[in-house]
Amino acid sequence: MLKVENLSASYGYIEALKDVTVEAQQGQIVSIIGSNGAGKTTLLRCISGQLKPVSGKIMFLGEPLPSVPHKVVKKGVVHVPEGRRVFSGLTVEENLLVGGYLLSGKELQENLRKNYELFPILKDRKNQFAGTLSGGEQQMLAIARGLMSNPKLILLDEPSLGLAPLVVNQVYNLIEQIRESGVTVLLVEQNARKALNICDRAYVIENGRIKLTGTGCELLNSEEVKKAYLGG
Amino acid sequence: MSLQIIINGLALGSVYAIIATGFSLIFNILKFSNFSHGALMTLSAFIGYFFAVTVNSSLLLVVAISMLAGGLVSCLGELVAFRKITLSNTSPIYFFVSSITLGTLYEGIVTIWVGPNFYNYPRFFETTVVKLGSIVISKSDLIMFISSCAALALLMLFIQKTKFGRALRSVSFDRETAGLMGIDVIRIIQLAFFLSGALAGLAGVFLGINYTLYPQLGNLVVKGFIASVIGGLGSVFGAVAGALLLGLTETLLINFAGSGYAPVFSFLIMLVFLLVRPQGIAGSNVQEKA
Amino acid sequence: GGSKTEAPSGTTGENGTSETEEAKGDIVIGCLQDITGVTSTLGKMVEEGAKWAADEINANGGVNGRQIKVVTYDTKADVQEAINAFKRMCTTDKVSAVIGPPVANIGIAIAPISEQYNIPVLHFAIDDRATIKDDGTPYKNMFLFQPSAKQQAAIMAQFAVKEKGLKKIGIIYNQSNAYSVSLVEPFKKVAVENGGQIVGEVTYQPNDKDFKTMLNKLVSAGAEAIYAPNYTQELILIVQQARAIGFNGPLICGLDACPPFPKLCGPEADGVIYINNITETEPQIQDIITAYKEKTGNDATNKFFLGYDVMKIIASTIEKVGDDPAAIRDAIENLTNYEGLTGTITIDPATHQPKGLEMVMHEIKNQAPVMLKRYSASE
Amino acid sequence: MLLEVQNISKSFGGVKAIQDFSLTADKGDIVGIIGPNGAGKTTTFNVISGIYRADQGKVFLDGKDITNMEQHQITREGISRTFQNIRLFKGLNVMENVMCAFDPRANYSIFDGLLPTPRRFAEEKRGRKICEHNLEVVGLKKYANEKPESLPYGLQRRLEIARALTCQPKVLLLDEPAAGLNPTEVKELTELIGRLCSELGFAVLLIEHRLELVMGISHKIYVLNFGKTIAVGTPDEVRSNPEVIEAYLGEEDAEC
Amino acid sequence: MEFYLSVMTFTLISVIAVTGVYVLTGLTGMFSLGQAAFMAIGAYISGVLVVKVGLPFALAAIIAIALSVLVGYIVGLPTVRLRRDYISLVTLGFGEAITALLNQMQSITGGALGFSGIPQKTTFTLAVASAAVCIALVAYFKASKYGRQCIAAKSDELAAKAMGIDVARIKMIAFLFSVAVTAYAGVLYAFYTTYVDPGIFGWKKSAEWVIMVFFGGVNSLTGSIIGTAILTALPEMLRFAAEYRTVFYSILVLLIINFKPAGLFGEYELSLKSLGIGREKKNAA
Ligand SMILES: Nc1ncnc2c1ncn2[C@@H]1O[C@H](COP(=O)(O)OP(=O)(O)OP(=O)(O)O)[C@@H](O)[C@H]1O
Ligand SMILES: Nc1ncnc2c1ncn2[C@@H]1O[C@H](COP(=O)(O)OP(=O)(O)OP(=O)(O)O)[C@@H](O)[C@H]1O
Ligand SMILES: CC(C)C[C@H](N)C(=O)O
Ligand SMILES: [Mg+2]
Ligand SMILES: [Mg+2]
Repeated sequence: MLKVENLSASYGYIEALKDVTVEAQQGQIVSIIGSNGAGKTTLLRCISGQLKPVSGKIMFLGEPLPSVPHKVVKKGVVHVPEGRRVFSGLTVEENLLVGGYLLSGKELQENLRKNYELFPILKDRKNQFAGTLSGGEQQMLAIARGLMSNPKLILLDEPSLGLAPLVVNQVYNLIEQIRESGVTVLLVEQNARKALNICDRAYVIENGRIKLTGTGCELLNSEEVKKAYLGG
Repeated sequence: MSLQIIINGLALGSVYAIIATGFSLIFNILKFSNFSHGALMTLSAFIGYFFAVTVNSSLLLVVAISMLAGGLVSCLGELVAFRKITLSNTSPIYFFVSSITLGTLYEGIVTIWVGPNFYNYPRFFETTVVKLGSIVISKSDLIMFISSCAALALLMLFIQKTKFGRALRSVSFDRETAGLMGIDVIRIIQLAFFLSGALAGLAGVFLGINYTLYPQLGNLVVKGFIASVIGGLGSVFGAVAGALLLGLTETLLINFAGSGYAPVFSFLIMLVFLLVRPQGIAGSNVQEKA
Repeated sequence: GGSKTEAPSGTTGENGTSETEEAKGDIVIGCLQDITGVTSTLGKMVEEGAKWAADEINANGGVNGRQIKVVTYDTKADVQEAINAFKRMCTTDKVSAVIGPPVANIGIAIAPISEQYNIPVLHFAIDDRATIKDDGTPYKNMFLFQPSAKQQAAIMAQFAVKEKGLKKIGIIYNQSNAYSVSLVEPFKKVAVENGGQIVGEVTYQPNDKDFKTMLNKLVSAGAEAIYAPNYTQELILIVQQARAIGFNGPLICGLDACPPFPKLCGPEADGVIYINNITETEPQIQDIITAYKEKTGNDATNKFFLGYDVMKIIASTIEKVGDDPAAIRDAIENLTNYEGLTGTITIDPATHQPKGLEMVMHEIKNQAPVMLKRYSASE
Repeated sequence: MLLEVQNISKSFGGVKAIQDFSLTADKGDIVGIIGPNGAGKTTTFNVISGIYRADQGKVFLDGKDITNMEQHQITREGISRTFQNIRLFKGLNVMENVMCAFDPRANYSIFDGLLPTPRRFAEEKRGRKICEHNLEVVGLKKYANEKPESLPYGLQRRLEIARALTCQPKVLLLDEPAAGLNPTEVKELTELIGRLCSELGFAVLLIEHRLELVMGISHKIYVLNFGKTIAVGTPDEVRSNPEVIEAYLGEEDAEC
Repeated sequence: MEFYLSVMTFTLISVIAVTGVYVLTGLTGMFSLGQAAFMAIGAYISGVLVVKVGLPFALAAIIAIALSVLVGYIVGLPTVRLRRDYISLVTLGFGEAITALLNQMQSITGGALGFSGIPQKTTFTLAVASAAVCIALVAYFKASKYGRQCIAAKSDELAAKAMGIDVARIKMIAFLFSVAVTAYAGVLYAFYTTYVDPGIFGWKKSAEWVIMVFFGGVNSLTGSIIGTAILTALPEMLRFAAEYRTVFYSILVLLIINFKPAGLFGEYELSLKSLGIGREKKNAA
């Protein structure tokens, strides 16, 4: 479904990605783990068209993805960015409606209802400015906002960042639910244990290169991964 | 008599209001004071003028042409003066500097184009005033008041209730993320510039009808700026409220204190106002969260 | 057409060579005007007039066989710009004489600086300080070529009070405009001396556009006439708004109500009384207006004729004394009875202002000026 | 008692962000604050450090009432903090970022600020030394001339800590210092905090969702939910408290 | 020569004013549209003191600067606590008020007719020396704790307060410093042109200075200074273009701001090393 081939990208002189190849099948959860500055976010930014790669190809459903963010969304690929990035001066509900910018009328209302069901706390806060939500609430809003446009593939950048353990569990349940509904998930995480636990396939990225790949369980049991990413 | 003063104040205020709406729309989206707005008013007013004298058309048509011209020029201005800055995501201060320069450019172009002469719009109305008992209201003031209220209402509806309005506001907070929502950010910004340019065109025609047309007419934008700050920066509704308040205050000051000291008093009133209500008339008081 | 400013190309070259060339080459006359600023209507017209005269002279074989070249520098109505431009004219371009601006601020700023060059400045800034020093003696190089503010204001006041019998007068003027301000005090003085009464005085600021409230104050104070010595763009609004609040009496205005004002202002202009350097209906002037209109499509206003006369004066002076600026200066100081389009000009060596130059009072009727009376400025 | 927070409350419109919250901390204490998202943890920090005015209640530092002081005065009294959303100064390099925290204490006047006086150089030198030391402590010395925004996330968090240390705090408030770090980095951070606290002898208040960190080093933990304190105790007590499990921890899920 | 000296003197005076604007806008991120009004205050007070009171030039200059700073303090007091956007408004209103006052107080200032008869005391040498001193002061200021705190406050006020920085005070210091420098520029201006009128100190002048700062590079003092030199001299060089002059000028500025948003110089500082204050450690050691 998604095929990233030999992708390289850089910020000015800094080479952030080198020759990265990643693949995701329909209905899979694919995790990407790696330490700070490894290039995980950069990879997602390339896919969602925010950053023009230096070389390489990004294919989605057999077609190359355009490298303009709003066109990528039209194709059914949504990127939930790192660090929440909610629209601070819009209310919670307006944030969600903007998430469904490409939809209209009935479908939009239906999605809104579905998301309120998934995140009841957002419904309580629906008329509050998003900027005044707590960190965790903002994170939930960001995910919900991403789901509003009925994506086929969702790119989640560190969705558990700053969430309470209970909510982390909920988010992971949710991610599994998302997969069940047929949406493919590309998950970038620091919380390697969790991510590896639920994914079908995982990549370890280091200094901009893919270091290891395998199923979640394989990597969980790999000595190398244990030492570097699971804290011993 | 005193009612007449209030009417005069509101009339003056509606001139400022019509300037302030377009001005604050851009502030709303890109968070900067667009000082090229004034020169754009002049430019589109001249386009309207030359249309009016060559084609001999009705007011409505002239307004439409001016608004269209204002909108298009504004989009062009966005392309040459602001597009790069938008894309590189630098601080709004750059927009401000760019806008002052763009304003100078517009003014220069107008000066070269029309020369140093004054121009006057042809008369669109037979009688120029409406009399209500002892009260005199100028017809163009009345039309201006009505059209700035209408423009404001439409604009508010558009911004608050439509999906484009929401997109506009989300772009104002975070362009990059707005793009991730499927919003074509550049289009939306162009839309904002088009709207504000159209409002500049509208304002320009009325300024031209009410006042003489000359290249430096746009200096009046300063009043729009003051009005929109008093109203709470970025709130279109506040801008109109601020403009009416400003018009009223100035008129009262002129009447009771004399024009000479009016700017001094305006300044003092503004200081007091900012101390008492720093967020402006319509600004909401959202505390920054750490 | 001919509206583009001539580039001073070639004159910026090395001093040594251009000097020797200039001795046989063109006569360079500086023209220091506001071309793009707020007073560009005035400056541009002076420049056009000066050029028109220069073209006429050049077409007739020039001055002593040499062509006149006009170098115009834009002051943007800014003192600093003007000083730089003036110094540039005097030092780099080696002009024989400078045609100065009709704007008081620039004139006053240039005056002390002009002392260090021996180049005459023929200007139209009517504030006394542009020609006369604090001690009452004139700046040696500054010469005014239209009646001064005092003289013009006196004419208007006399005409209004004695001729028209207007006794109760209200005044509205732009407090930030030097020209406007300079015409107020002398008017008041002469009006009161002649039995008039100033019933009210209101001022406004640069960006003011709404004068109804101020005018109302004058009307309720009982003004029969309103004195409004203001620039054209504001004058239009003042006159229109005065009519809108129901004032139907005369408005007494300065030079700024001359054409094209009646046309721009519309029917409300009827009843405006104003002063002018010229009368458009005089045949000689009418000819030039027609010719100029034919060539450029624009109307020549009174500033055009000021520029025109001054250029002609410079040319005829050079014809007599050569192009040495100091010699020109001396000749100008003693200029007597020069018959110009704006009247018979005699410069008073004690003040460097014209003596007895005529001004003409007009009234606008049916949107056209009607000449009322000629006054000699010595009164 | 070094820090005493007495019954503070704060609400925003209808939202009661914290209600009747009290806390004490002594020299050398590491006090954890945990709770679900939106429980009011950051708000307590904002109140203590003077960003928000408390609706009710008082804050004492070393017995001195600091409740209504200005934010910068509170810092000078000895409370410094890091931010949940990193807030470094763009436009200043790493060293200068840290120097900013020293500057309010730098002992030279505006006169010295405008001229090259010996006093100024001496003070600048003293500050630079302190800052260099603090950068070394968090392991950032070699980045001294970098721009902060070009550092990876984890190092930016460390820089925030170095900056807060330079304020010479008696109480250090850390708001989710481990967010965005991977488990290995969390371990290093845990060590760093423990070491600082025992070496420098200040009190640390720590908000954190990464249990390995809070549970590992806190001496005492406060658990908030909907602005109310639902439990206080040692990590073990808190971990086994059923209310805490229900509101915050949830059940550990099995691995594959 | 005369002419070039005159252009250079005006340029140097602008450079002085712009170093003040640099402290305010470049370092502290505040925006003043009334900066030129402080120039007016400096110019008028010193002019009146010399012409009407008969004080010596230097004393008049010092008094003028001191009074400007006092006025600046009064204007700044309520302003520095406000959100940043409002400073430009308050200063704009202040500028208009000052212009109105100058027009109104005809008996002292000459009103719109301007104030003339000021002796010419500013020489090219004085301008050079003054500019050098002002630049050095600003450079030292930037490298000091004050400069750092200004930048910190510009970048993130809340975090700056959390580091113990008294943001209101720092903003005030920067404001007053820039007021003093600008007022001094006003003194030099008045004693060079020998004539001042209220019209030349409007908000457009203030905006022009901000443009100069950005043109050269808002983060670089060197850039601001060279930017000023270029933009002041440019119109002189463009004289041949007549009406097209402003158009050229604006297009050039637009190009720089758009294609080189960091300005001509970015963050580069030429002066620091040569003045020896970029390397405080070495100097002190
Ligand atoms: N805007 C930028 N300009 C310059 N360098 C950048 C920029 N963004 C990222 N980098 C650099 O690119 C590299 C990869 O960054 P990236 O954000 O992709 O890492 P990451 O794996 O997502 O890390 P983290 O876990 O901290 O989010 C890092 O070295 C980073 O410093
Ligand atoms: N300035 C504000 N205006 C309105 N509501 C606010 C404001 N600041 C905080 N809140 C609300 O107060 C509650 C507590 O927020 P706080 O940031 O303290 O949560 P938190 O415990 O730090 O959560 P997290 O762990 O997710 O960061 C939230 O519901 C938030 O929406
Ligand atoms: C009308 C002009 C001859 C006077 C000129 N406008 C001035 O400012 O002095
Ligand atoms: Mg990342
Ligand atoms: Mg928090």
